[in-house]
Amino acid sequence: MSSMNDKLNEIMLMAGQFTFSEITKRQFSVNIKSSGLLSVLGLFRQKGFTHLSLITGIDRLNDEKFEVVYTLFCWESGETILVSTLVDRKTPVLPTIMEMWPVARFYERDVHEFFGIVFDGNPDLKPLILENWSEIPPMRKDFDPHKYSKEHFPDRKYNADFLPEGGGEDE
Amino acid sequence: MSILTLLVASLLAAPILYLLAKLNTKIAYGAYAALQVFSFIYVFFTGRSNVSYEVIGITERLNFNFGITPTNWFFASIVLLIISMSAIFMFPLKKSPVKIFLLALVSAGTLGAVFSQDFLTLMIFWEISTWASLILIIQDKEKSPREAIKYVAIASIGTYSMLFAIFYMLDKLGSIDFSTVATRIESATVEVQLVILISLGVMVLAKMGVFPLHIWLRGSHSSAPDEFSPILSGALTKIGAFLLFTITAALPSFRIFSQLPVFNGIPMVNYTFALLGGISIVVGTVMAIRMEDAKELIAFSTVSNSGYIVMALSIGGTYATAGGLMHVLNHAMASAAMFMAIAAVAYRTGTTKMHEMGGLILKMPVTFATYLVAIISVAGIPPTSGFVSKWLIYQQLVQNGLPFLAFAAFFGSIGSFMYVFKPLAGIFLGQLKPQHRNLKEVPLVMVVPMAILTLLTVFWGMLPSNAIKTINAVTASVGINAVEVTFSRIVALTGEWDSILVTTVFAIGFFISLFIFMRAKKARQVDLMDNYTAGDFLYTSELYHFSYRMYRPFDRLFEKWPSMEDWLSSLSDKIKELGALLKAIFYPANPQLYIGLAMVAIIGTFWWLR
Amino acid sequence: MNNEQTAWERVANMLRARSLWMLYYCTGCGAIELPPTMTARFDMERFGIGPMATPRQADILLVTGYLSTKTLRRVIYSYEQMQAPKYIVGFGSCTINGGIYYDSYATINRLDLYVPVDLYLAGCMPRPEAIVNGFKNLMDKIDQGEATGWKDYEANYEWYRKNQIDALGEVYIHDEFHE
Amino acid sequence: MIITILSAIALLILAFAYTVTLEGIARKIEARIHRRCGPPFWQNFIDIFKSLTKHSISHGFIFDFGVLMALGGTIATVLFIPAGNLVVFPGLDNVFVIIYLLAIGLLGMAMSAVGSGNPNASIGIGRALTQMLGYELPFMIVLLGVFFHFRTSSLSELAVLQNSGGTYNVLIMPIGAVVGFVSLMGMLGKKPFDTFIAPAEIASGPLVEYSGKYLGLLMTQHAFGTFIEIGLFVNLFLGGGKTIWEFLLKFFLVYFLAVIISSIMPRFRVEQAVKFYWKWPLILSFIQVVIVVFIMGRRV
Repeated sequence: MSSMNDKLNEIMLMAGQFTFSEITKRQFSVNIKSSGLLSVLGLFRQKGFTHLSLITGIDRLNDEKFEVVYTLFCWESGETILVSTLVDRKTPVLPTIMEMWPVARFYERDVHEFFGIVFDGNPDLKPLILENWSEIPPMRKDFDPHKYSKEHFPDRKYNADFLPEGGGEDE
Repeated sequence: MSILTLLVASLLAAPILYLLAKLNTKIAYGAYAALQVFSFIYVFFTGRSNVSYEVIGITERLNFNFGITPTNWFFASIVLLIISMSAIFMFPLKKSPVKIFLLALVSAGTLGAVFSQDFLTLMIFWEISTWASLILIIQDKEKSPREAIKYVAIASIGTYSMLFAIFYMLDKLGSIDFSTVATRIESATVEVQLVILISLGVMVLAKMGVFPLHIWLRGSHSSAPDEFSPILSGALTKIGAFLLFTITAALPSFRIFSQLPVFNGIPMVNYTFALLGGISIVVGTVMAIRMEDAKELIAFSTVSNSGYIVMALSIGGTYATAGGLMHVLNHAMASAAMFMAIAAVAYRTGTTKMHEMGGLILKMPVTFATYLVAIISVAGIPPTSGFVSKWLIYQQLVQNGLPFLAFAAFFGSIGSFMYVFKPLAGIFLGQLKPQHRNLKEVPLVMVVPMAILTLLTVFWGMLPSNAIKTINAVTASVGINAVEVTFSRIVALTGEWDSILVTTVFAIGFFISLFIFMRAKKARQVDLMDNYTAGDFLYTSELYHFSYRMYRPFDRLFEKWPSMEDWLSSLSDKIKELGALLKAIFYPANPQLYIGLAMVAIIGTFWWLR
Repeated sequence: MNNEQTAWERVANMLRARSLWMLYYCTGCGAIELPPTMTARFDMERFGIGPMATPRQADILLVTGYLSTKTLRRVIYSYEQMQAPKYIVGFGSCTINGGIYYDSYATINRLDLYVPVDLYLAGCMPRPEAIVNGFKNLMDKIDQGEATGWKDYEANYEWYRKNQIDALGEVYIHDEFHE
Repeated sequence: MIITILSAIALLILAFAYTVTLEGIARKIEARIHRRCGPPFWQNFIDIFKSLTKHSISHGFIFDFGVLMALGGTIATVLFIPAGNLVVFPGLDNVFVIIYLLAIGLLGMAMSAVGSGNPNASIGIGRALTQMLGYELPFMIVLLGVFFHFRTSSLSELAVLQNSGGTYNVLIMPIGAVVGFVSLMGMLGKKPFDTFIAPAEIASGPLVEYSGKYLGLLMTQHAFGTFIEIGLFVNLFLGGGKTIWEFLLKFFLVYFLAVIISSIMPRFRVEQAVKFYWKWPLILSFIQVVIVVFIMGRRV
């Protein structure tokens, strides 16, 4: 724990203030500004967090922001850190971290596909998992999966009289 | 007209064809093919019955002896059949005046060698064809010169050994022609007999590519021009079989070595040769399974089949001798047909790497049929001639009770399924590559020789009695009992079989299954790419063609085996290092060391003389 | 139905009912119910039902669980690789009406719009008893010549294909992983 | 002539009916070992005839031709197997002929499977040929000893000689019989030597693209193949039979033994199988042949 604090303090000295919270004994999360993303991630990498486990996105529709979370892992101490940053929902552009972690190519591709966040510098932002997708990215909160499902995948019609007034959920 | 005329004509043909080819290659190649076909027909039809001898005197003691005996006629017919078929086959391929000159020399040399009646004539003509073929090998491909050097090295081992044997014979026995040597050698001492037989045997091993002198075959067969490989494998190695037959059967090796230790009825010397044949069967088979290039694969199959011939002829006895001679016949046809099929494929696709092709069966059906029948024959499956020879050889192995030789024979026989199937799967079956979609069958000139060899293979498979009778005449001329045959049956010590019956029964079985097949619902034809992919979609045929390293698990078993070629190259490196060391010691860079060396030498001398 | 069968067809149907080879397409959690059905407790083999490795050899396509758009493509492709007479068994409520993920953007809700389903096994998941019972029903249907899904598919191919295209865009996907 | 034809037909029907029944019984036995109930013993007939009624696909000429060649070669081979006193071609049933004629079937099947263009099939065929090199070698070497001892390689004569001599080969050459049985397991493609059809791994290997009648024909071919291989063993080592019933009984016993061994075995990798065959069976077969050739000598 103390070593973790030392590391964080060192990084804070270099990169300026950011909020930090402890989730469990070995899991921490930090929130940073998107402008300082590359330098902070680079510092974490220097401090031993050499393993990029995952990049995910969260749609903060009410705040008009996307949150992008980078999960880093340190093999020496077994500590995990979640580095999250907010990016504007209208112009969701973040720099790529492919230079630091080549594997990020695919994570960024995945986040781009499901949220529409553009990673500047990643040459490979083609669809990865979805096939023939033509709507807005499906993990955005303003995408209505129920409506989509109704349009594309017709459901069975039950003409049973035990259903409540107004029909079943899909009627 | 006689053999002599034919020989002189074909020797003279070489420069004439060269000049003719300078004017027009097509006419020259046509004339060459016509000459070869004519000599085959002439030899085949005139030499069958009459036995005759011809002599050209050079000096008092030195003559060129030629003759037509059943043995000569048998080998000459096989060799000339292969050469004449290849001569027709090569017509559409790349032509050049030098090649036709050398080809004419090769065939003249071969003709002289198979009709020779003494060892010197045999050797001279054999060397003519060897050296001509040596230059012919380096004509087409880039890596050839290196391979040709191997060929030279191994061939010269054989040649010097034979030259030594000839002089030794002249010295000790006073003669070098077959019949005189055969009578005089019996009264010579054991040492003389051993030296003669073994040094001639070395020549056989070198020229047939039998272990330990097999390493030249891979390179020279595969890097030779495509049209020449059938001759090299089908005809030239068979002269080695001719010499082997001469020294084991015509010189009565069994009688003269019977006072040496005898294993299961086989004298030690013969047993050693047979063992070398057995080793080369195993080595050839294992190496052939590992090859990725079709021509290299067939080259190693030649090693393996030469091993069969050496083994069979060395074991001797009624059945093995007949089986060995039969194997000479059908391996000549099968390996020539296989090389021709590969040459035809290479002519259309420009490659002999098996994994670069695939699915050519519908594009080149005749080539496929040729290859299929040839491999069935090599694998020794009944309705082809390959089974006959293997069956006869097995009979002798059983009769003498030779488990270790039998191990090699069975290994080669079953292993041949593996290696012959690889080109079949890689080249003709499987997925068609997009770049080969517009291929056509090779021209008729190439189809005809392949078809003839195929039909002959099937003919002698269905009626082996026809060939066995001829072979009986050959073996009778050297005093070996005949194999008992009727029209369709062959009878041996441990059993008999009926080739017509086997073929008929197979046909009946085929028609029964065809009947069931036709009665059931007609199948829907689908494309080769419509294949089970565990539900995935796939559009690239390359990914769906499995032939590269098809026998990888098997290869892994033999990865640690010592390789003869590696051993030789490391030996040559060691010799180079030794030379460098000696050079460093005796040719130092600065004069002080010379003085030091001289001092050491002087002190050493004084100490020694004190 | 029964009367329309010729004698030959009756024999053929009898044979088909007693030898069902299945290809189980393990799309979801339902496949976990198959091992107990096949092994000592319930022993499916006594009805002549056995697993097969490839769609070419199989008679039944067992769709065990959720179908996303991606897997539906593969199911259709595998189904078309099977040889008639062929039957589809929809396994679990997710193949019937989409199950608990009925409103997902990638889960199809009703299997029989895209391929002809001869038998549905309701449940989440159906227990082995239900599976065996369902198979017995399917065997009766085949025996009586009523399991004619494959004929429907051939006859109404356009309709099925239209549904498939509506849901999937295209069935035979071309993308960077398949070229 | 007419007798030959009639006995040929009888032998074919017998081989088909008996082996397919036994395969059904084998499934039953295996189920019992697993503590299951198992299918009825006629299940394999249903499977074969059902396959023949199904629709099928073809991948072109060689795909059809290879299947016909496989079944044709195997049917031809069955006619050379003496079943007790039902011998179709007395004296002509040379064992080498049988073994090489059986290879026609294998070659046809290999061509057809690879002709389908599926890599799983090619992998399976590669494994099958590799494994064949493993199991045939010890078997053939044991055969050499048998032929040497009896001075004949005719299968029916071997059976008659054993019966008239009073002892079976399994007693004269016990080591050879064990080797022969282990090789037989490989020939039958029973576990642990079934890498080449490994259903879960390479999707049943050579059979991956066969549907409908092709599969039916190949199942028939497999039944005939089983008859040939076990028939060879019974005639070589157990003296065939004086009557057909004796032959069938011995046949059943050998098959039963093979089935119960195979049902408790896992699967070898192919190179492990080859290594295994080239270790103990090969050494034992050499020991057996050396004993026969140098100690026992020929039969008087």
